[in-house]
Amino acid sequence: MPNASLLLEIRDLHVGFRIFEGHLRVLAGVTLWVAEGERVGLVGETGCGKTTTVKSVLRVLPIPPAIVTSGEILYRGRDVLRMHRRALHVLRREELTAIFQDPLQSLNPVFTVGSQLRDIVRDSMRTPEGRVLSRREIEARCIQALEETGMPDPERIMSNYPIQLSGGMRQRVCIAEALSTTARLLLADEPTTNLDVTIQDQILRKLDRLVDQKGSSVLMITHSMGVVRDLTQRIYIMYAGSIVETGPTRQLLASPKHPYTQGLMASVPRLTGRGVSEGIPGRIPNYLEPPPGCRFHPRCPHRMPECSVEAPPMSDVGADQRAACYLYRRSPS
Amino acid sequence: MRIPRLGATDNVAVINGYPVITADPATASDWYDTETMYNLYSPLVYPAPEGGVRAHLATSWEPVGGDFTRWRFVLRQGVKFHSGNELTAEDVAFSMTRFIAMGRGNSGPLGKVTAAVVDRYTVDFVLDKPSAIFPDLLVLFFPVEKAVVLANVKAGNYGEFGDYGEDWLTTHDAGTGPYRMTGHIPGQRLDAVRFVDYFEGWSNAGWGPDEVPIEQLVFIMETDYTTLMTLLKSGGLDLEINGGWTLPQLGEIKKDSTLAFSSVWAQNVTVWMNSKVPPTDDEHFRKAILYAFDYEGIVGPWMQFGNGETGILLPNMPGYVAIDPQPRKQNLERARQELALSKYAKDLKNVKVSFHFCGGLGFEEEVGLQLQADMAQLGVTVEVTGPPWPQYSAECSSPETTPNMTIFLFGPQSAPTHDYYTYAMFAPKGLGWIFEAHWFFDDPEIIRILDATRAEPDSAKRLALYEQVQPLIASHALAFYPYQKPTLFARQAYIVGPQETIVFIGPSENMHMWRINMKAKEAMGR
Amino acid sequence: MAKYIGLRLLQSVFVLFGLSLLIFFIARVVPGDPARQALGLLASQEQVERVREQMHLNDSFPVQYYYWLRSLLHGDLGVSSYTRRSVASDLAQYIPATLELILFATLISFVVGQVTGVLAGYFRNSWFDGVSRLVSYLGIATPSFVVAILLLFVFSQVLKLAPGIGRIPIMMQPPPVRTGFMMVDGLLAGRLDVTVTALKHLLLPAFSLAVIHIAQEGRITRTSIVETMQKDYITLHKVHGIRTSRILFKYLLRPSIIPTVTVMGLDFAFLMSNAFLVETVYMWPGFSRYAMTAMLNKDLNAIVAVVLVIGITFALVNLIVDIIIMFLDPTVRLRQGGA
Amino acid sequence: MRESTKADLLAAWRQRRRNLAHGWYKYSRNPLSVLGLVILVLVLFVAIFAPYIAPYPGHAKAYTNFRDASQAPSAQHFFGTDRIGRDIFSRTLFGYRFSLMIGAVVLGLGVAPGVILGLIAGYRRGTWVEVVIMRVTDVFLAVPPLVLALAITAMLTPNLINQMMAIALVWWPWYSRLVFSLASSLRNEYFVKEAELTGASQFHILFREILPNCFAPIMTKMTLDMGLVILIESTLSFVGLGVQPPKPALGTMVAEGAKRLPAEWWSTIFPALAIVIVILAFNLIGDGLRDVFAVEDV
Repeated sequence: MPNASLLLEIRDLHVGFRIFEGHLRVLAGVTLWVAEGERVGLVGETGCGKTTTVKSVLRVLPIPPAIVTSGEILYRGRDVLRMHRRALHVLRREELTAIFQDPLQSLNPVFTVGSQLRDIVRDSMRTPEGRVLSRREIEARCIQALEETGMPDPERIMSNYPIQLSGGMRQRVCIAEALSTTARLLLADEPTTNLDVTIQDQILRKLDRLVDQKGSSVLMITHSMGVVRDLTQRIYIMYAGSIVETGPTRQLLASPKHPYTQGLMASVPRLTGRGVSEGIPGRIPNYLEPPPGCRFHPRCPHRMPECSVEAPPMSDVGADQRAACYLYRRSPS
Repeated sequence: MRIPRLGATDNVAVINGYPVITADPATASDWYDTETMYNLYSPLVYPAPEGGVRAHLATSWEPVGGDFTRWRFVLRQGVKFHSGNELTAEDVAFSMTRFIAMGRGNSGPLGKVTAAVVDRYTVDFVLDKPSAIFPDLLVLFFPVEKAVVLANVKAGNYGEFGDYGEDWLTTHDAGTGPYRMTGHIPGQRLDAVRFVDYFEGWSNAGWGPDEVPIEQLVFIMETDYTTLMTLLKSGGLDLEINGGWTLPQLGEIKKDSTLAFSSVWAQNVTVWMNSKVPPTDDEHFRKAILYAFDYEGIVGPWMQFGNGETGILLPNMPGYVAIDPQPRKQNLERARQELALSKYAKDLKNVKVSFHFCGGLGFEEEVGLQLQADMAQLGVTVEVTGPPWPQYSAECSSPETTPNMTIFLFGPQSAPTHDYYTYAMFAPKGLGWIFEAHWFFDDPEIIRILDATRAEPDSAKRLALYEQVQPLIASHALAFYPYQKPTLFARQAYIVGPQETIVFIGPSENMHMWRINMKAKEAMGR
Repeated sequence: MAKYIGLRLLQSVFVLFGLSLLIFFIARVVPGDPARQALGLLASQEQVERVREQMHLNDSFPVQYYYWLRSLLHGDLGVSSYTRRSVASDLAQYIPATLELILFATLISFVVGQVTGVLAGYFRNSWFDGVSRLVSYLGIATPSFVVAILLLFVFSQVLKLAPGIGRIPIMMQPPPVRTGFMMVDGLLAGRLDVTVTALKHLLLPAFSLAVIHIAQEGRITRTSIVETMQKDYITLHKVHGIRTSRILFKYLLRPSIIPTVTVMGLDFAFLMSNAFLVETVYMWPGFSRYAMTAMLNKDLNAIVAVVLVIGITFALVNLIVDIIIMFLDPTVRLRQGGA
Repeated sequence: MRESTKADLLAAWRQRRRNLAHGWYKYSRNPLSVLGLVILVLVLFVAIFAPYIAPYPGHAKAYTNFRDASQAPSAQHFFGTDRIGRDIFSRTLFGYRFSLMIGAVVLGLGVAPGVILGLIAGYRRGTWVEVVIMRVTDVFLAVPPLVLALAITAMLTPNLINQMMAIALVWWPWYSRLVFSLASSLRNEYFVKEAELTGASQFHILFREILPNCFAPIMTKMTLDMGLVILIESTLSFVGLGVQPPKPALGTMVAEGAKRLPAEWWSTIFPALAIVIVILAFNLIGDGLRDVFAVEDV
């Protein structure tokens, strides 16, 4: 039964893509949730289906070729997948917001930053009395949004075209766009991956402070452990279209239980210089004929016969931490 | 809801014709120019229904000095110009000098003419070479008012006369005709109103009680017949004088009680056969074509509209002689005999006959295709091509470049009509170009008779000469005549006319000869 | 920007110079004897010879061009052998008539074309997309004069309405010509009835001309809309809650319209020389019909003047299109050296 | 050495076969595109075997029968007869031959040079290269196809190929203008910048990077132009420059028939429909090809 207090709950989501070679079964039963005001991380290697998950929540998957075979995406208990277009529009305007990975593609090249920001504020912001904002109020709101992201000289930026801004500044504009309106849940799909490290750190800390001020909850999608360690309370580890482990961030990173997570942690280069990590042997599976049962079993050092029969259920591995692996079969959740 | 009547109660006639090229009598040359001339101006002598000419602005004329190089004309007195001034010999002399000096339009056939004023109402014309039929040529010479023209002269290359008022005369008129021009947009529209003081007067003799003179004329120039049919049906068009209707449209007009036809002059569909280029240089081969063509096949559906047999002259012209083949039917047997006699009898297969028609004219193409199919039965291939008019007419400038067969539509547009269809088309000093694309001048007897027709002042004797020369020309099979194409003037039923049927382009479109039944128009009211 | 426009205008002068040389040569090569055309059927050979002399037709090609260029510089385009009037006064009379018609046609094809293009692109593979696709193929396949005749037939015989033939009804007194645009002249002369009737008379011919271009421009917009839809920024516009209509006709249309604007410009200039068939059906005294008659009757001075006018139209239209594209696509403008 | 080249060839051939199969999959995903292909094959079949299919093959050659001219569609004459009594259905089948030929020749000769010149001019926008190419384009844009056709028929023999070349000569500027505006926008795209940075050759940038992205508008214009080209033949025939009688051509038949509207509607409507079918086929194929080459992110 849907848990009302949860903001977002994804239940056993299956998403595939029909292409020439056949049917790509990307998401094979993703289940995760984000509570009110909580900051959750979704970590996984490239190509494990993180972006597909986000796009499914925002319902911007290009259908065809994508098809949602089964599962629900509940936002405050209402299934986004079956929402009427009108309700979806209201959901996007007042509740959801997002930041995408590539700042170069995230801004309309033929319009000024200002005109795009103004339209967002005009269409999705209402004054407490429900009145549409006046031109002056919209302008002020835009300038404020830009300033909050630490953007220097926001007035000039407003009249610039995206081509005139650097990658970092563009991403700040994207953040301004995302957080300029009341955003209950922010879906950040690898917001800083395309930026160099110094800018990355500034932007993440600014993003974190802004999210705190607004009290919005975040689903942070990334492939870097460093990003999730400081910014999220709970994380999900995703491998080949399904969640393999979840739990409080620091606790899970300190003592990963699932073999894949352990391999993942081992392959993170240590500053302390204990040699280059071995990484995980083998490659992520081909979604055309994904390995039966637990999709990690071909690369799993602790492989057992039942691993290749049926996908392992989530089992408790102590203190709010759970992993989908037969090693811990004794205590199903 | 009926189509709302356009100007149901106005006494106006909207007339459609070919685009007016120019409204200046000295440069007017094409059909519609001539037709407008007869409304705005008056010629010295007027074409008579039975052929020849009759008095008009000139009451009498005779050669002076016996060698037909000097002609004296006595003018009618009291004739008023549109400006109200009286027409005098001074105006006529000035007009002839202007006509010859500008040297365009219809002045060609006159040669070099100098005019001399004898007294207020008498003028002499001195020709550079004797011509017995000079008076007949004056049906296309229209006197203009000297004072008005000289008052509106602009810069030009005629010395002291500047541009001889040519620019001014394109949008004004200085004539004596039954209608006065009120506006002219070249290639688009010409407006005119009735000239009450017209010298012939507006008597109601010969007209019905409610048939009154037309007060206002609007000449428009549309070439698309779907549009014209819409205009005709919506009452927007009163009289159409090009006659370019398709067969189904003619049927439609015939059925519609509010519309009617007037058939006035016919056009002679003529296919010249080039006697200087093989294979049509062989007389028997030409005769074979004459008999091979299926006349009935092509005319069949048009028979009801008068597309009958024709010859060198037109059947409705006095002095017409029916020429071979008689009866005008396809005779493949006779055609094969002629082919056998021709020098190409043996290798008919690789004989190539070229038939050119003017690009875009459907009825000409049909004649070509009919001939192509008929000759195919005799094993002779005919190539039918339709180059655009400039190229098509340029081809006929010399025997070598003229195709074997070229088709033309000759309306009775030049005066005198008999001379136009005989001397101008078969004499060595004739009009040449597209009018003599058979290039055959080798029969001295024909040339002798044709020269005689131009030296014979008496029109009856001249007629006898024309009758004598026609069979002679036909014997050489220089052309074959598929059919005559009567020009059907479609009109609203309340437009009545013409009072006289004159077989010549111009007088039949003189709106003085037409009346409008206003009661019938209001009754129709639609 | 001003510098850019100045440069382009200078280049256009060279274009027109090149064009005049090319068309001058072509006009001379086209078969037919212009002197004979000018004099009419009954002119004697001697008269034809004299006129050939007057028109310098017997001189060599460079000499003829010299005479023509010299008179052009004096603002004299020569006399049309068809209407016997100075070509300049012909053009002054005919150009506004055709301009008024094709401006109206381009307006129709822009509005209808873009709306269908955007909707067909946005709702890709929907029923609307399918229907608009088939209708546009029909539009492209039917020549404008068949459309013109069918419309005429429907309005006159079937609906029994008096279809507007000609710029204004025959019996209506035309207002004094100031701009040559009937609707404008009507307003200037304070005669509302003229302006209204002129508008009614514009509808059928303008729509007949617009049909092919609605189809073409609509299809091109639809194609680029389908491509632009896949871009991230469009998804983000949706996610950030911008109104769908604003996304459709602002954020989606502007980047997608660039190829269409080019084709629209070309179509406009194309109509200048190709509206003659529709003008014939609707008794429209236009420049296109004048151009056609000039070409058919080898009216030398008119042919050269006509093609120069078309050349100027293309040059101007292409310049305007390039400027519009610079404003539509700032990346082009910024790289071009700044507004 | 020989062993490996053979293996490579085999691999390359199999790869091409798979690409082809992949292309066909993308193409056939939309049933309309397949329909387009079927129609085109049918039209080609009909054009080639017209003499055997047409009920009255003789009517495409020298034949007149004024007695039963202008008859409405009936059992004997599916599309009725024209003003000269020839069976319109048979002439339409033969008419396809000429219409397809004129389309192929004009688009074949006209599109390629226009696209190439447009690419070069667009990519090198702001340099003298653009100025020269685009201004020459403006010159040729202004010359009405009719005058050029008239002039060419005077200079060369007025056969059909020359006329079609004349039209192709005035057709390329349209494409150079279209591609110019596209290329001048695309040249600022990042993938072009990256290609330049990595030292890709001019040829590569123009034809591997920019051209594929212009492919969609070009393909749309080209398939739409197919209709205009077939119809331009009717303008030529309007002045006697098109196909010489008695050979049939769809454009001429539509133009001739139009004069007899609305009474004899069949003489123009059926040839016009025949043109619609050809254009429908070309455009559906055009849309299909665009799906094959369209950039798709899965």
